[in-house]
Amino acid sequence: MNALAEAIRPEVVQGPALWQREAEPAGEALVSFRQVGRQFQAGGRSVQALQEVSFDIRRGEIFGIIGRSGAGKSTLLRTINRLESPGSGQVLVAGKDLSGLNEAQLAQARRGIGMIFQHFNLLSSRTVAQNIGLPLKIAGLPQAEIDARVDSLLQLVGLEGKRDVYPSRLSGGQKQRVGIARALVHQPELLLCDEATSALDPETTQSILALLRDINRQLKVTVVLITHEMAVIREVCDRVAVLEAGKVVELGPVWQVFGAPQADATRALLASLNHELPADVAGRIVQEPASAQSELLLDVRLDGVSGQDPALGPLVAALGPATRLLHGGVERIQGRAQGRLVLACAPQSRNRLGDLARQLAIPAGNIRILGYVDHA
Amino acid sequence: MNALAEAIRPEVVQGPALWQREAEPAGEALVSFRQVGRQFQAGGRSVQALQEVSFDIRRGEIFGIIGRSGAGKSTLLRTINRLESPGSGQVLVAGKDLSGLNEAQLAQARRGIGMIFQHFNLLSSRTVAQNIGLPLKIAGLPQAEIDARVDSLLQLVGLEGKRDVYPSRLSGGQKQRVGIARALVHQPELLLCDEATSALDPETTQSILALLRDINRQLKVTVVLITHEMAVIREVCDRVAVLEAGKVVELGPVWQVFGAPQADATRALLASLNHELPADVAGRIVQEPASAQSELLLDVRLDGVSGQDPALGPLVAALGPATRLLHGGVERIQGRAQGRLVLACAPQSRNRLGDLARQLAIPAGNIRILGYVDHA
Amino acid sequence: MPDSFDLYLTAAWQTLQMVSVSALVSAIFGLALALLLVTTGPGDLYARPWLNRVVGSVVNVFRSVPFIILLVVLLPFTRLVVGSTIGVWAAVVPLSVAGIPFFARIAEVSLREVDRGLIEAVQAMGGRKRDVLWHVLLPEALPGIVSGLTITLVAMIGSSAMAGAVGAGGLGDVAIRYGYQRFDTQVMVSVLIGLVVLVSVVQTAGDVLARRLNHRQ
Amino acid sequence: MPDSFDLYLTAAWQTLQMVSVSALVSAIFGLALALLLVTTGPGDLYARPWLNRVVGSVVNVFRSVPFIILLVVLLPFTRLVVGSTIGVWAAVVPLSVAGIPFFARIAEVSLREVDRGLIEAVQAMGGRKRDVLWHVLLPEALPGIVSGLTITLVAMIGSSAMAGAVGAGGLGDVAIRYGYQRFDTQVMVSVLIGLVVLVSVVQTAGDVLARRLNHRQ
Amino acid sequence: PNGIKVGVSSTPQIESLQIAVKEAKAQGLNVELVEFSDWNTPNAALANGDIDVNYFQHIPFLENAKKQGGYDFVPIAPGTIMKIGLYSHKWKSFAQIPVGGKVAIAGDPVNGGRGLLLLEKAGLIKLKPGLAYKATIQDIVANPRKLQIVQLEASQLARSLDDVDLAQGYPSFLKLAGDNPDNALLFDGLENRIYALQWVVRKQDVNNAQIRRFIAIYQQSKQVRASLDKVFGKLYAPAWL
Ligand SMILES: Nc1ncnc2c1ncn2[C@@H]1O[C@H](COP(=O)(O)OP(=O)(O)OP(=O)(O)O)[C@@H](O)[C@H]1O
Ligand SMILES: Nc1ncnc2c1ncn2[C@@H]1O[C@H](COP(=O)(O)OP(=O)(O)OP(=O)(O)O)[C@@H](O)[C@H]1O
Ligand SMILES: [Mg+2]
Ligand SMILES: [Mg+2]
Repeated sequence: MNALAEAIRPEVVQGPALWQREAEPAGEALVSFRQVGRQFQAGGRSVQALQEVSFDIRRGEIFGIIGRSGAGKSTLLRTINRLESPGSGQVLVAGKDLSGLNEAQLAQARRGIGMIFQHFNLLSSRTVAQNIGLPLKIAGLPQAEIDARVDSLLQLVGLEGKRDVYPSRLSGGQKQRVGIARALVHQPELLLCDEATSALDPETTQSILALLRDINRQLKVTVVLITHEMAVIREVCDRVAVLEAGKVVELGPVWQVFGAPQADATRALLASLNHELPADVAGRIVQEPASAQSELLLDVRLDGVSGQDPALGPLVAALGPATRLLHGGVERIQGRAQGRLVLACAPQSRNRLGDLARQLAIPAGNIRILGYVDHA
Repeated sequence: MNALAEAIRPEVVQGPALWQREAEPAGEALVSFRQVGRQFQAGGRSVQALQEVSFDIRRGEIFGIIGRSGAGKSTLLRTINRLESPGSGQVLVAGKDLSGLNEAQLAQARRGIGMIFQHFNLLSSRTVAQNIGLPLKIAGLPQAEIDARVDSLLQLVGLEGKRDVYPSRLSGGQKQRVGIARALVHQPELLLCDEATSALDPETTQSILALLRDINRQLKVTVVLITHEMAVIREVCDRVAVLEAGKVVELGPVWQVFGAPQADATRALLASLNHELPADVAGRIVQEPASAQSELLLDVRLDGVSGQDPALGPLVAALGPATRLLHGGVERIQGRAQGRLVLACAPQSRNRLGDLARQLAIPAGNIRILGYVDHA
Repeated sequence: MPDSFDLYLTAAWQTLQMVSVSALVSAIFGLALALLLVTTGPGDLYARPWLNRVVGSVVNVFRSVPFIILLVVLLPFTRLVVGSTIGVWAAVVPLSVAGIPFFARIAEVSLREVDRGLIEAVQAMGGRKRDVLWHVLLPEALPGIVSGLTITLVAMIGSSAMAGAVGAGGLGDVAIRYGYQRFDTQVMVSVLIGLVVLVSVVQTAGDVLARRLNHRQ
Repeated sequence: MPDSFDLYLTAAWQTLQMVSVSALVSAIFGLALALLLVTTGPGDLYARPWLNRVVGSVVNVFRSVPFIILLVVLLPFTRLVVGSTIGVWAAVVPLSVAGIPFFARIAEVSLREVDRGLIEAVQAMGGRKRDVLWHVLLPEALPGIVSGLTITLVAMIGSSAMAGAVGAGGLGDVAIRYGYQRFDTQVMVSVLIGLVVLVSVVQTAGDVLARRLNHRQ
Repeated sequence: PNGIKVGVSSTPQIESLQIAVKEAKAQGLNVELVEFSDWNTPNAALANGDIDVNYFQHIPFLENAKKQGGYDFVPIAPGTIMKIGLYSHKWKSFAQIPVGGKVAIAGDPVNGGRGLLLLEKAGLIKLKPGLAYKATIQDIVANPRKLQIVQLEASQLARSLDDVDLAQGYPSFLKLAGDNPDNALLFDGLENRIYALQWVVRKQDVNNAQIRRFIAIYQQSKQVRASLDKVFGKLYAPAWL
């Protein structure tokens, strides 16, 4: 993904390989929300879209915002570049309250902030290339330079063939990629992404995520990212905030929030990631062993706190050689193995669960007995 | 999710529990594509959006369509209800070519087909309730009945509070849910979903998927579903087609296509699902063992063909008790365990891989040596 | 020269009558014509290119004739419709005949702005063409149509001055006869103030209504 | 009675001159006014509610005055601008003065249709207000504006008939003089055919251009 | 400068004027006719110096224009004088006109006054005394038959005959409209000289030789007279004779 470095800021040398990166020290705040509130009127009711939101986004991090549909994520993001003005409270960007700026200053400040919109917001009257080049045109760059940058971004998002096509002629994912390219073209210091990959296939999503990670690491771009794809958060974010009904209900490093979610909202959001019990297994569970062939079903949650990868030897030693992995697995988040294993084992292993917890270095509470199934 | 049965067709009794369901016999074709082609002109080039597409969608199945952005998925879906007319070839719905119908007949046929649009397409001049009720209004139902149905659907998609709000006042996910409710309100026999959950959080996505599964099972609604979320395909689809540059490059039961993808496009799409090597591991791999503490890294792919769940005993027996699960896991697709395990084990286990393959009942080719890592 | 307030009141009443009736007629038939124009073009909903060209040409013909001439040319038709060629009702006929194609062209612009995706949505749910007209084109274009009707109304108030030529009276006619032709600046200014008030009321009402009806943002 | 083809040619040329110049002036100033109207309302881009009300009122005033009166009231201004009160150029002034507020109201409708999300996009990329005007409002509304200009042009061809009051001639004036005042149906019909052709050409060209410029669907 | 501009209104007289222009040209005098379709602008244009002389108004109209517009104009020669009449398609005599009948008169100030005077002469109404042609509808003091008086534009009067019981009419328009202009129930005769059209100039041009020469050509040309006779028959008189 060095293409980006070339495309955007040729002078930057390549950063260290990604995996070598250490957890960064708590950095300086780039965005600070201070008691931010926002209320809307609609259909005769008032909706409190944001409520006493207070937290910081640090310079250089990739910050995720998740939450249920309608939780206020987009509204919060939009207060950062003041497309939405907070009804109460303050939003500081680099220590400054943008509400105090005049038009020219606000525009100048916004030039340092890129935004990818949930609904793309492409200009229908401009071709793909013209849409992407617009921020540069507005900034007054010469056309030759604009063309060069636009071309390399087109390549980066895989739309070389659609250069002179109008947005109405694009597929959903193609539109989204135009929106991404447009948000990147003016080398923002801060990038706001509102569901920037929702319309993209997994492969393209991966390449866009790699791109985001790249500009984050190499160009020190701070990224704020709303997404419904927990895998995306897991893969690229440093910290994540969980919004629920306009309030921040959880905030922390991704491995912590994902590994040991505290709020109900978080748990609900992560449910799918946590490998919910598949229907074919769930349907067969009974509370007492039905026969001699019955197996004990265990749910083992690895929260990554110990930092250890689950060793299978002790596991088999504790549960017996007939132990089968029915479902679940391990994901690595920020270098920590997290996940959930649904195991089937001999019913008598029931007595050795404390042992198992010790072996795997997890709290005993992380092991749950689901019941018994007949080994078909 | 019985709410739906009440909401939509009160007379239908509840079907069998989901997990009891058997693989259905190859059913009758509800939608048949016959050599379908479609070409667009844009920006001076011509784009072959569809090319010789020929396959059937069976009555009663949930059929997934996946493919890269711009592959032609939306175009294909739109030929089913003839929002797009195929440039060449035929699309038959219930054996009939809709192109031969007059206006009234086409409208009648479309009343049996629900559609959820990629871009929602909500009428800005109508409130949420009016948008949802529109198909019924068009069908001439009395207002009281419309209201009743709309209310139960509003509840189903969790938008009771937004009944009289106009779409411009909704968040992205709320809009999408209105689109979903609208597509369901007139009890279609065939439901076309174009990225119907892309803007939804995982929890809402789950409930919508459960809803789809429910109407599929209980009301025998055939569902055609485009999505970029492979997990969605895995969870609800019976069969899946993979489109690439307008052509169908792979088609089959989900467990087969996902378990043993044949086409490059499929593999690329599934890459993320297949638990690509996490960066922190990938960065540490070397080709030769560096020291005595080095571990062998194995990539074991379970394709579900054998139908067996991986037993951990034999695995440990083959690879040694120090074996650790670094990454990956098992997913159950249509009752079959599939997935990929990245294991770290003693270097000398290298000689016992054939044994391992036998034990796990997988082809030897499914086990790949990734290299060595130092056990930090 | 008129010394009574009555003159103004009568004139205002005549203008209101002429314009409101003509506007109503123009709104209905103009909108119908606009729908015809928008839906019968090649590739459109009803795709009758031939009809489209005929309707377009008829609209063009009526828009080509200067109003004062139209007034005269229509006299036999006017007599047929309202039984007389003089008076308020006689003015309504040419005002409407001029207003219909004018408003049709204006409404056409707003109707063309409607997002095709919405039309598809209604078609996909089994809507017939009339449903598309009724549930998509008209309601979605409504704010623009209301603004267009406002423009038409104001233009009609202007044209109604000329309709004074057929003895319909009205504010504009008074302005021309008393103010303009008799150089009576005082009367003219008074009448013009009346016209300005009328136009402002119409414009403001139209603006407010259009804003109310617009739920797009 | 004119027996020569010359009469028609001269008249057509006069109409073309009057209308094209007036249309150009109206397009420029009308569009500027429309932008003012659209952007200065409360809560809008430039939010100057006071200015907005003043501009709106001025537009209303000019739209309230019947064209024939405007023509005469403007005579001193006309002389100031073009140095004469008769002829084609003298007609251009009142035609423009009437055309500007008319077109402003029409363009206003199209400008108001522009999706707010697009304005936000340009603001978010650091666009200033003028960038929003230049890169969003104008280009996105352009198809509608072109259609609106077409309507204005055709209306202006109609009004130019009255420009005979200042001896400017033109097709419409010939129609009035010969047809209306001299009851010469033959000349009138010939002239009307010319007008129909002119209007049809303008309308067709406007339609084609608007369609070309519309990349929305 | 060589040549003059003459402002005229569009009337059927235009042909006779064009003939005069041709004759003047033959004699080396360039005359340009500027045709106005309105009765206000020719005076404004004259005041502004855009034309040198106009020929479309009679004395009452001129007096009114001078007073209201502040013009310093002088009528230097008379032109034609037209009869006007009261016409009806429905009735043969004034006595037949029903109570509440509709009567159309000209909408412009001066001709409207002339029409009212004619109605008074016919015994249908009574006007405030002493106003003469300045009378308006408001000055009607007695209207025993409760006639509804409708004001129309001059050329429109001829087109309204089918819809009214009685209309003031200009013979020239009636003739052009295909009616017989001689069938008036009552004429306002040619003796009323103040209704003769006037050649009007700015005060400083009273002695302008070119203007005078053109007027002379017009007044003396046989072809001009022939043309006028053809259009107006007996319903006009040359007031300069
Ligand atoms: N312009 C508006 N007027 C009224 N209500 C609004 C408006 N914009 C947002 N809301 C409401 O505020 C709440 C938060 O909206 P927001 O768009 O921030 O949600 P979100 O978290 O981004 O949801 P999603 O994931 O569905 O996009 C929602 O309930 C929404 O209906
Ligand atoms: N109206 C159109 N005019 C021109 N080209 C079009 C049009 N609609 C679609 N295309 C092109 O056809 C191809 C297929 O488009 P389609 O919308 O079917 O893709 P898709 O598979 O749905 O992609 P996505 O996942 O991004 O929504 C794309 O390359 C697109 O650019
Ligand atoms: Mg959102
Ligand atoms: Mg698509």
